[in-house]
Amino acid sequence: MIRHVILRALSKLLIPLIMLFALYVQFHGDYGPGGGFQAGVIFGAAIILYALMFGLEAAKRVFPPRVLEFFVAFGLLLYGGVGIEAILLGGNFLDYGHLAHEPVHGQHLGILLVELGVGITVAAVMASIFFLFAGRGRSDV
Amino acid sequence: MTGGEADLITRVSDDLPALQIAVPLLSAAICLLVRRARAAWAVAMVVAWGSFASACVLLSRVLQSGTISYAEGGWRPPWGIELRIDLLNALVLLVVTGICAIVLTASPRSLDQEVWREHHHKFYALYLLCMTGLAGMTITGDAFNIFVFLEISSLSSYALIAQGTTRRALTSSLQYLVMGTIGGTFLLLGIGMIYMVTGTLNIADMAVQLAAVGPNRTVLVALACIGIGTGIKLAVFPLHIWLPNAYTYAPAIVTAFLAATATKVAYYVLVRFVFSVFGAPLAFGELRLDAVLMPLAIAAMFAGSFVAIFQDDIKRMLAYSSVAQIGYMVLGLSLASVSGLTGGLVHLFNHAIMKSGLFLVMAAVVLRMGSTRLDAFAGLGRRMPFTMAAFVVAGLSLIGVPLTVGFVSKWYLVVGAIEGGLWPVAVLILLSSLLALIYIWRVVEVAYFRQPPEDAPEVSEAPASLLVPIWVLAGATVFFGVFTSLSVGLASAAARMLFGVEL
Amino acid sequence: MIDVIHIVLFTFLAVIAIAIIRLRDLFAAVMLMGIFSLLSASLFTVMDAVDVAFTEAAVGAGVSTILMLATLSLTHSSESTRYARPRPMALVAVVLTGAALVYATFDMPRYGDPAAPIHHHVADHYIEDTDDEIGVPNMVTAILASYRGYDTWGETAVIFTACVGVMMLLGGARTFYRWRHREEDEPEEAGEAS
Amino acid sequence: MTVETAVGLAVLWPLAGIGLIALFRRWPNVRETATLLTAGSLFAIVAKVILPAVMAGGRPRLDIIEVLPGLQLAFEVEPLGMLFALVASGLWIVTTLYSIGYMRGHHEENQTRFYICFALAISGAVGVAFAANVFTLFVFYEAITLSTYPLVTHHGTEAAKRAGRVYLGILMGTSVGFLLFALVWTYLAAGTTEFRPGGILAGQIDGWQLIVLLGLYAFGTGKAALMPFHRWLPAAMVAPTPVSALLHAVAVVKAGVFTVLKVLVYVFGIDLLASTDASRWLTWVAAFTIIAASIVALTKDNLKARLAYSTISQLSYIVLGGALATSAGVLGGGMHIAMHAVGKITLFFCAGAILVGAHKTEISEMDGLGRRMPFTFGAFLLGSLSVIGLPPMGGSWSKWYLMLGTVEAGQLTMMLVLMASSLLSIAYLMPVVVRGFFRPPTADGHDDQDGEDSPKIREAPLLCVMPPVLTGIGCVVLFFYADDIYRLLMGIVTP
Amino acid sequence: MFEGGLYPYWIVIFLMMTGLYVVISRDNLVKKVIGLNIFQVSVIMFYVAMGKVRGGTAPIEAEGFTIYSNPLPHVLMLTAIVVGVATTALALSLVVRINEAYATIEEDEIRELEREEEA
Repeated sequence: MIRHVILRALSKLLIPLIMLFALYVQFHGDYGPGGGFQAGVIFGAAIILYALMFGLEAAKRVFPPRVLEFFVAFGLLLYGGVGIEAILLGGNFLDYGHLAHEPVHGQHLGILLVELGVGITVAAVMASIFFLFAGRGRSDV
Repeated sequence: MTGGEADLITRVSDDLPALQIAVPLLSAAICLLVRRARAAWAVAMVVAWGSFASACVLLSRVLQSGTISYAEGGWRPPWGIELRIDLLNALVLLVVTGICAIVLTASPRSLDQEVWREHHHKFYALYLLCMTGLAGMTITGDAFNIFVFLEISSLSSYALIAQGTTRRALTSSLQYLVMGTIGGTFLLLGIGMIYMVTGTLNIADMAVQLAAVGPNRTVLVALACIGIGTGIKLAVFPLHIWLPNAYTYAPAIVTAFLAATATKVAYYVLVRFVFSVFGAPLAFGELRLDAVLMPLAIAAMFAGSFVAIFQDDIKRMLAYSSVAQIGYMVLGLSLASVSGLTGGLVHLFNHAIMKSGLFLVMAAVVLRMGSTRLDAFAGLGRRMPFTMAAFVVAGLSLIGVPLTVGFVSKWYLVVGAIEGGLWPVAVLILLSSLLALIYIWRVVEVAYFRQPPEDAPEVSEAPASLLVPIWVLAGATVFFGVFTSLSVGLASAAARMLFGVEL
Repeated sequence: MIDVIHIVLFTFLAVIAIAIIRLRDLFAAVMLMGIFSLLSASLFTVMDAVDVAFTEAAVGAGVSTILMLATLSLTHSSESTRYARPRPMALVAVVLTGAALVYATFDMPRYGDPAAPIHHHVADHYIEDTDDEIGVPNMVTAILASYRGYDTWGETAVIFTACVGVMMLLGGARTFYRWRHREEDEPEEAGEAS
Repeated sequence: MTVETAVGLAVLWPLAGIGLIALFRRWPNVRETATLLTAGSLFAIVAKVILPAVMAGGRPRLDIIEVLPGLQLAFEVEPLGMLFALVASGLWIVTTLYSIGYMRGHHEENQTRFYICFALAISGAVGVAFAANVFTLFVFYEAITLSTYPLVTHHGTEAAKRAGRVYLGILMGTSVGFLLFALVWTYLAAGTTEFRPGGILAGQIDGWQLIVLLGLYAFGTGKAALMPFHRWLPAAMVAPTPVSALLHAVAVVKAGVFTVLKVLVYVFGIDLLASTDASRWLTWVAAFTIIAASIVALTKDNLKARLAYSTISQLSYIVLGGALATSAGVLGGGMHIAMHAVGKITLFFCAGAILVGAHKTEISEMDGLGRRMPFTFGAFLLGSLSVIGLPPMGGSWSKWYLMLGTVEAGQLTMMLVLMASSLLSIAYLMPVVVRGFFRPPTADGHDDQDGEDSPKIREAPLLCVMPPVLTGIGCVVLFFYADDIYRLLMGIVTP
Repeated sequence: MFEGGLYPYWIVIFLMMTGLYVVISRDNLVKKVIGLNIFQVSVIMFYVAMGKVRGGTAPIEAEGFTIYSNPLPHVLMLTAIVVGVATTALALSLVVRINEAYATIEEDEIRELEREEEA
């Protein structure tokens, strides 16, 4: 792996691009195909690529499993939190119309947030699962 | 308290159906974050008992003011997803949350022994997810939503089962996963077909549209697909092969929980589709579902009990007994009458209580003896008197002795069979309970009349944290066998509702 | 034209599916599985399901393939031929199920039929009112996140569940085995954990 | 205390006794005193509070709870149940006395469990006696089965466990397979399962259904030991003798025949049976059981086994009495419950006393024992005479009424059966007495105890001998008090 | 000629059954998981196929289009894909663990080992 200098250099360039693309997919989902889930997968793929290129340990230093674990839960909490917030603001669960003064704005905001929640969880899950599989090979008895 | 706060509380309590699902699901994420075994347990306990309380409130509301409909996201059904709680699923919800809470209360000691402590918080997260999935399937009014929550509960139960102490837990879990996924996918396919001909996913709406479509080939196969899908999760006779392994090798706590809830909810889903979507006249009259299910149910009753008799591992024996008991529930459905369905539903309630009690006894025995093989029970009647007494009580209920819940179920099944003119079926129900007598009595005999081997280690009674839940459940088998107004009242009201019979 | 694309894609899919049955080399099977996903993604695009196609490509061809390859690298890369034998019963079961499903199709609306019930009732509402109610051009996103946002939350929970499950199964390998080993010392244990 | 409360109390009383027994498990003397006190006070409640009310024509009723719609847990005392409750609670006292002597004399283990299960069984018997409907009766019937199971398997040996399996298998099997079925059927046909004078089935079901339902009840009541469901009774002989006394005289078998009789009278109604002849076949089954069991009894050398088959035979007298469907038959059957109970318990007590005193179980080894154990064998003689049905023993009255019943029903064959059976019972019971008193002791010693056994043999401990003597005398006393029983039971046929 | 027919469903059913056959007939656990995947993807195809409207376009609002394919099945299938990958991940981690415990991923070899264990 170490010897693939070109590959590593290339991926150093590529990974930020992929992440950027993920963000685009994340936030452009309202207008074109894509959304939180796809963005999450792509972001996760970027992390996986990093791990493949620079080794699992390096990847774990950049994306510590504990942090990933937090984000796994955080995305779900964010999504549910939006739902609960809607209740507190007087709507039904996940009724984004109540999140802002105008229902359509509320819908926009709500969709943005929950898609973000999905994206975060999915990215963290994809990366975590890959780390777990990859880590299994080494520490295995 | 200010008016604003009071207002908030009423508003939030109107959202109870959503919170019933949302809070446990969020707490599962929190369990993952707290990382400490006992802290996660505490979170889970609060949530589980809270869910139970909320289920009680919902039930009382349904009893007072009829079906509750809750629009998730504020979108009116059929455009949005609806939570719809009526008598039928309020009962199931009560069972799921109640058993979940009780079993969870018993869990710490047993888990300390069977699951690596570093994993406990994840275990509780999955446990809550599993409950949420089951509760979500139960109260949702949307067909596709059933599938989503089915998968939450399934995936979490696969992972939970794999935590068993032997390596066979892994293979059992995978076997369940493969079958469960096939089942889930068939369910998806069936839902898709109905969706295709009705254009809606809302269960109540489906029923309306389907009545207009009438029976055709697509509908027939859709029913078959849903039957296979739920049948696998429910472990209906030929599709039951995952169940004995899964229940045997899973941690005892998991078995106690799943045995009492997972199959019950699958049964509920089947009942829901058959009655609320297809409707009894279509399902039984045109599509002859009863003719398919009845032989399978009877085969399950006998095959399950018969195989149970020859098991050396008592946990496995109880698992096979579950196969037989599921046969009773399916039989109740296939009798296609109010009494029969009442029997099936009441057995859902009753079997949940007694089986979780029995499996918790297994947890206690594993904790003290390290094994549930028949030999381990020698002399336990004297050495763990309270635990074994609970086993006897719940076992008698399984046999169907009067003044226990098992009798109540059997009563309605027999009444249903005779009312339907199916005399041989009535006889078979009674005969099969004799098989239960045999397999339960094997254990009783060993526990009370066989001396433990000379070199047997000293064992003491199970700890109170296990004993209390065990006796709550054992007591419930007697309590609900005498005071039947809750279980039978609800079940028969639900059955009448499903058959459209006015009181 | 569309028909031709359909036929070509479907033919490829069928060929790949059969090849997967027959292949003993698991690496090849996994790669074919990835191609199968990609081809389905193309098919989804042809069927106007761009979001589904995008996701299938990312998940089926991407994530699933990586996970399977990871699994193969941890286990064995080819299927044992020792027990290879035909399974006539499986074939019969599958053929019967398939026949039943084909039987069901005869009462289904024709493919692409705009008059099919599925395209009316609920769907009409989404197509017509999404813009007013939610103001998002991508109807799929609107339904996904708002009309059926509850489902999507459930979906997030599914992936969360799987993640916790995998963590429990594959996390903390060494310590885990040491802990299991403790069990083996006890006489009651059958010592089954390896 | 109102009579209604007393009815409930009578059922619960033994359970309170259990509390005491469990509490004092470490002090045997206190424990046994507690049992005796419970038994005595139970009898007092039954005889002093409830009996007068029933004799006065009252039918005290106590509703507990409606378990399922139309299915109540309730008690109602009528004459037949009254009699059974009297027998059960009265004999519990003597049996307890006897148990103390026997269990200690025999150094039995698990005595606390023994007394607890015994009390449970009595509670069940009283419940059966007072049951207001078939459902309640079924509940307590099963309670008796379950609580006597540990008594049968008391020794915990392989043989005991096997016997326990047969016991539980047949009793549970028949009750769940047939009796429960009959219960559901009755419920569906009549809309109730209440016991009512004149029956509840008249006009509800017709010809062949009536016969099948009757069959379900008759064979479903496995405790009545109608052939071919009699196997459990001899099997249960492995139990300690007081248990055999309980099984064969007090609680179990009497609960069985009581059930049959009660169902015949209060569910079917003798008028219905008489008018449809639905019970004709049952008289034949009973007759067959009477004769066949007597003949088997003749072949048994083991005393307890012989007594067991004698019981099977005698029980069918009661079933026959009911199946004749005449008032005299029912009276005779009811009366035979009491008469046979006292007679048979005497015999079992004696068998136990012989075992404790002389360690003999086989009749052929009992030569000359009567001279060493005069009280025991004397009591055995009294019991035998009562079972055979000779005056001045109580048993003669019940036979008399049964014979009247056959005449009323016009079934003279049955009269012949009864007479033949009396002869047979002479043949299987008298040899024991004859050997005991008139054969010389076997000093030649064909068994391994030879020379040593002579000094060992003496009367069993006082507590083992006194009860059979008491009940033996009771057989005589009952001859003179039969009129009271007759008056009590007249309430059944002339409500 | 094909649009308006039933053939896409038939092919989808064929694919579905191929997947199911792999699951039932193969002993290799990875193969089984692949089979499950094919099965699930085929069901997804079934849903997507029924959402197709002749002459429609992707359900993203744009000028000049009035006929859209039905978006609802697409939404449902996004969820189903997620469920599929979740199941796959869990199944594969089980396969890894099974391989560690039994040193094989062939079901019949595992069954043989289990039988030996019991004996």
